[in-house]
Amino acid sequence: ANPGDSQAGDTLTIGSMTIEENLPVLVAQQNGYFAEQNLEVKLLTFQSPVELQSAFQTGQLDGMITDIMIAALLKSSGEDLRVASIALGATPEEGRFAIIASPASTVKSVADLKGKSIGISNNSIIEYVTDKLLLAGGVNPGEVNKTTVAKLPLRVEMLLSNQIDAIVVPDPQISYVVSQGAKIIAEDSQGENLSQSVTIVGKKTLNEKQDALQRFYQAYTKGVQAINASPDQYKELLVKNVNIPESIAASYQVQHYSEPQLPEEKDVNKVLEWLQEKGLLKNPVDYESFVQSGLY
Amino acid sequence: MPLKSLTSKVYTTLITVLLIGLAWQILSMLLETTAFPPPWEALQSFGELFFSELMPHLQVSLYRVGISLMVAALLGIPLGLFLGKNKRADAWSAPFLYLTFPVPKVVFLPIFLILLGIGDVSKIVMITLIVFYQIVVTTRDAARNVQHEYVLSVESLRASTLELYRHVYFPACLPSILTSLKLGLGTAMAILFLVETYATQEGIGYFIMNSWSSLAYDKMFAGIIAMGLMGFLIYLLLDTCEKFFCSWVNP
Amino acid sequence: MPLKSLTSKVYTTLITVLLIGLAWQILSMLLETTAFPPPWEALQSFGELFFSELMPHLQVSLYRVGISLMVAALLGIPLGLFLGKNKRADAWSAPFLYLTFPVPKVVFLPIFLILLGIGDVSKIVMITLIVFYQIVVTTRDAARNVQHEYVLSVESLRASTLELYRHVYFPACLPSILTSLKLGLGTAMAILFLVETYATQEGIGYFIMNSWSSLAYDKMFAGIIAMGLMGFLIYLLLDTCEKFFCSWVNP
Amino acid sequence: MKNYLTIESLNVVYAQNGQLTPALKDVSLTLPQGQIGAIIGPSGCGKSTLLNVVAGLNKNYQGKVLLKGAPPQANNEVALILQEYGLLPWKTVWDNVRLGLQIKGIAGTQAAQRTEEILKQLGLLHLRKRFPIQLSGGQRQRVAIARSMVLHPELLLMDEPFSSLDALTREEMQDLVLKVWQETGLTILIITHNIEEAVFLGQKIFVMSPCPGIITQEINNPLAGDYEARGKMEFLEVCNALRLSLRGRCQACL
Amino acid sequence: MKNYLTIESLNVVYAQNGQLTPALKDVSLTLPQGQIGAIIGPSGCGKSTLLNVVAGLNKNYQGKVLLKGAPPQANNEVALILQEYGLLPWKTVWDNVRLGLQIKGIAGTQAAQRTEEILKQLGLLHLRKRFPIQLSGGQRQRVAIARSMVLHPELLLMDEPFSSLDALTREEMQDLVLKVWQETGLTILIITHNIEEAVFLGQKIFVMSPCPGIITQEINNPLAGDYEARGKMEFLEVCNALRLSLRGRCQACL
Ligand SMILES: Nc1ncnc2c1ncn2[C@@H]1O[C@H](COP(=O)(O)OP(=O)(O)OP(=O)(O)O)[C@@H](O)[C@H]1O
Ligand SMILES: Nc1ncnc2c1ncn2[C@@H]1O[C@H](COP(=O)(O)OP(=O)(O)OP(=O)(O)O)[C@@H](O)[C@H]1O
Ligand SMILES: [Mg+2]
Ligand SMILES: [Mg+2]
Repeated sequence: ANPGDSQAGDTLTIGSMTIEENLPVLVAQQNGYFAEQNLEVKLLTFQSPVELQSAFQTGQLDGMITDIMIAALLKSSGEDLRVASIALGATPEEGRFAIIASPASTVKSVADLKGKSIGISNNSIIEYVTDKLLLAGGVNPGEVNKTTVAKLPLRVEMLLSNQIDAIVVPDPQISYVVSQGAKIIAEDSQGENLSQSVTIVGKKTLNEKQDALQRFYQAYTKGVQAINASPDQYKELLVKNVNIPESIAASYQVQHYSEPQLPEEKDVNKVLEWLQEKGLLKNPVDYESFVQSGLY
Repeated sequence: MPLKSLTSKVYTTLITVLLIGLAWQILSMLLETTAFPPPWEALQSFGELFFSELMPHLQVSLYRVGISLMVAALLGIPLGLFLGKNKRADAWSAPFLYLTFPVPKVVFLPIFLILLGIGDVSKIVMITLIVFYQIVVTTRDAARNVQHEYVLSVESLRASTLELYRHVYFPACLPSILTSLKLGLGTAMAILFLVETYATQEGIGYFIMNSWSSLAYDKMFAGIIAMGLMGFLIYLLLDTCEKFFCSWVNP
Repeated sequence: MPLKSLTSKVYTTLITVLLIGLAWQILSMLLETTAFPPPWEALQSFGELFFSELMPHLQVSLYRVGISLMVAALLGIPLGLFLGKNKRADAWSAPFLYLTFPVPKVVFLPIFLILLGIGDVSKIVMITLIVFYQIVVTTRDAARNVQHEYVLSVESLRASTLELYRHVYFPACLPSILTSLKLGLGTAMAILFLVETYATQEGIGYFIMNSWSSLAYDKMFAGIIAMGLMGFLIYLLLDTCEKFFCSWVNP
Repeated sequence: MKNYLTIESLNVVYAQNGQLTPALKDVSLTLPQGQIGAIIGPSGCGKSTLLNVVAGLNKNYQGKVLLKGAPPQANNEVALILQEYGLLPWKTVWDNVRLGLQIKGIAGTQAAQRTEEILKQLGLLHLRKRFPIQLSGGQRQRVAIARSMVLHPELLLMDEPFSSLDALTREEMQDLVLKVWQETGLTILIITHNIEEAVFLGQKIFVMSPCPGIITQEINNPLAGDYEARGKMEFLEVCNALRLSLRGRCQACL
Repeated sequence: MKNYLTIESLNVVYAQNGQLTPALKDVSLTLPQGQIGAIIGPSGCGKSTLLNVVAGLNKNYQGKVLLKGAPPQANNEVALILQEYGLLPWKTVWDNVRLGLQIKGIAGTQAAQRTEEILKQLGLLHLRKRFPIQLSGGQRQRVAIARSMVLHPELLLMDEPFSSLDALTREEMQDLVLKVWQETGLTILIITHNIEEAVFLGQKIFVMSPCPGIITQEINNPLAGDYEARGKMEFLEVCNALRLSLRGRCQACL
């Protein structure tokens, strides 16, 4: 598309998984906030992160909602992208992750996890949060038996059938397994802000559709405000579009969303450090060229 | 005769369905997990959802699978026959097939996305590619084994190469080709889980995966029932083809 | 003669590898994405990683695939022959096969996990189950089509049922069985991506998916090369079996 | 002499695509132990069908068929030469011939010896490593003969066993069969289209007629097995009588 | 008369599993247009091999083989009856017979008419909807004959075409071939094991001997095609001469 072409700026394709992060976009879509801005936003959902990042990398998407880890990995692998905003996790309470022990296990605290198996998905925010939560509880991540189970429902099922001692999952899975008798051992909603998911955009989109992005964020902000004003009104939308198990849908609370903002440099650096330690960064990434300000 | 065989078919199918249901019930009672609901729960959701939700998803998947099978067959059968007939071409293509066949095509997803976008085309091409390989290998192996006697017999009538394919290789390989279509159908349905997980909210594969992700196991199994039914119908079609076109085999 | 055919095989294989490399190079230049690195980058990582990382992963996968193929063959071939020979049993089992075959076995993963744990057993059983279906269907269809003439010929020698299987059904279906093993191999390798994503840090499927999710595309493609090679070797084995055991087909 | 083979009002009907083709109608015959019976009749009159029933391959018949008083399947001492040879394409000549012995439980050197002997007698030993597809038509037919002769059966059923052989080899084979018959006293039922062969071998000659197959005549032939008789007037007379009897077949069916 | 078929020093060797089997050695023969040649010789002497070369099916030969001055593959007017019939199991009798016409581009009513006519002549019309497996041996052989006769070829190659037929049907077939030959003046090369048949049909009779196959004798036979001659002394004499000539075969190979 041509930069000068006015039509071109009018469509944005955003990729995401079926996660709670999508709610402001969904609300903006439903309430016509994007239309007000003369903008069409397509939200494409993927079932696994690999496919999502492949679609982004191959230029099929203008932007995507993803972990900060994946953003950094993509950046360091040479992809020209910028973090435009935090999608969820501006405050510790937002975007909760937790270590949860199986109903039958004897694990009561993080210290009990030594030598036990924890189901995670590796090289992801899940693993990062796991490491940090373990360290905070005084356990060296090397002392537990990290077991990769990429598929979320599988992880849940393995926990509930006591195949594994503990798992790390986000919401709504936390609420679900707790409702099934599992116990939260540690979570990241207090203390240090660990988990952040972000919205990233490609450099090309930034160059060609900056105007559209600005309008996107105006609508997005209206969406966030609308949710925070009356969370219950949007519960149905959330339940319908995000995989909230039926059994907990009734009692499930729509959480607080923050208006668009950039992640703080210290949080980003902690993540980058961790990635560096794991040897996953091909090229160093620095905060300045990683984030994009001035969109809202 | 055909009526009798039809009734007996319906009869065995019913009994089978009952037996499957029974096994399911027992297993679900033994396992005692939400991940495996008893059959009546699944059936109930199936009944509730069939017209409202399942039908549209099934239609989309049927379209994807149908087109893919057809394209794969249209490309794979001639190529397989050609390779099976021509030793030279076979010798040259074999290393290529052998090197690329075992590589799961999933890994080419990024390439497909770039070349074909994230829409239906890349999905259909993905299914087609995988089924295509199966059809080519099966047809080629069958064509290799066509009795030389029949080839000679038709060659003696001064048949052109095309006529050899038409009157000898194709009919001789037809039973194998139909087998490969049956297998291809199974494979295509399995790949639905792969290709209906990106950039779509339609299709029975999406429906099942989505139900799974939201831990709605009754819906998930309703989807599985629907999938089984859809496969069953295509299977019946292929079987009828076999009865009709291969009536010469031990008639 | 065998020496000559060996050299020509090596020769065509080399040329094929070069051609694949060339196509790869051109495609990667055209696509210009990090998701599809040029072949020499992949080859370089392949060389670097082969002994240190790839070999152990390959061994694990080879073990899983090998055991699965063997078990599936040991169970599937006799069952397929039995169903192909006995019209009655076939008529009774057909609805069961037709209803369950098209249901992708992935959806039973949770059940497998509960029943068999998260270790190697559930992985191997999963691969086995899927390949088993393919072998049963192929073998059954082949056995159905065995020329009645051969059966009569051996029956006239007062052969027991077992001897009929041994001297007629099995050898007559062997070419089809080997084809189904080839297909089964391809399927088994594809399922590696499914079963090596849980509770394991070993296996070439894990290696590739892990490289993919950490965006190490050169490693990922090194893994793909290794996978291709592994498949190629098993293929060669099956092909040699075919040459050896089916030398009677158009000799 | 006891009857080895007894057939009483045998009826066979082929069912195909819902259509019924009667192949044999009300056929009765007996063959005493140690005798040679010859069946002769026009193409398609049901000779092979009859033999298949006696061999126990076709169980779909009405009527009574007894071998030594028992149904055909129960008899273990029958050998059959099929019209289309029935060689297994995946076995070499050697393995094809040895197969029957293997199934009878005879193995090792004894089996090898018998196989080698019969192959030598039929001039096939140098072909033992070939597959059937690599043989000429006559060679295949001889392998089929070897395959049943090696079994030393009590009842030998032969369906046009010499049709693809040249006149000389055919005579040699006839002599061989006769020699074996004289030595072991087995019972033989042979289908042939060759009138001289029928008269030379058949002590009882059954003439069949089609639509559906029935036995129109049964000739007792004292000349059978007499090498001297072959050229004589008497022999030619029987041949002519047989030829005449064959001419009187039902014309309606062709 | 021009030669329709010319063969000069033809050699054929089969290669199998690295082993070489010479099948024909230095075979030369000619057959003038409009004549009937008969080939006779012991089993395995290379008769079928020779016919396959002439039919253009075996391209793996040394020597010169010309049909009307052109190589066999170039000739479109040849029809071949294979020893093993060569019927396609997936086609009905009707379709098997019509196939040749279809390939020649003759379709519609003309093809149907010709197919029907030949099937009627061979007494097969009532079997037209059956598959080959549902026929008796002799019926299959007659379908194979119909399949090549329907083509009205210039050169008819027949590999033991009547071996599975009863004596009467055989004579009828011989008469039919002769009638067609007289009417259309086609050239025929027939392989047979029946000495009388060779003498009755073959104007030129080629006697072959095995190991490897060579032509040992070529007999010009003026009696061929003469219905009257069949029973006469002269006829029997030629038969006897031929029988003697056949006896003098190489014993080393069997
Ligand atoms: N495919 C083959 N491979 C090897 N040898 C073969 C092959 N086909 C035929 N032969 C051999 O070549 C020789 C000639 O065979 P051919 O079929 O021409 O004989 P024929 O004269 O037709 O015999 P018959 O009268 O028995 O049909 C035989 O000795 C046979 O064993
Ligand atoms: N499978 C079948 N289905 C239907 N009809 C059949 C089948 N097999 C044989 N027939 C018919 O049954 C009749 C008898 O067949 P059979 O093979 O016994 O004849 P035959 O006497 O052996 O003839 P030939 O001398 O030609 O071998 C024939 O008319 C044939 O067409
Ligand atoms: Mg018969
Ligand atoms: Mg021959």
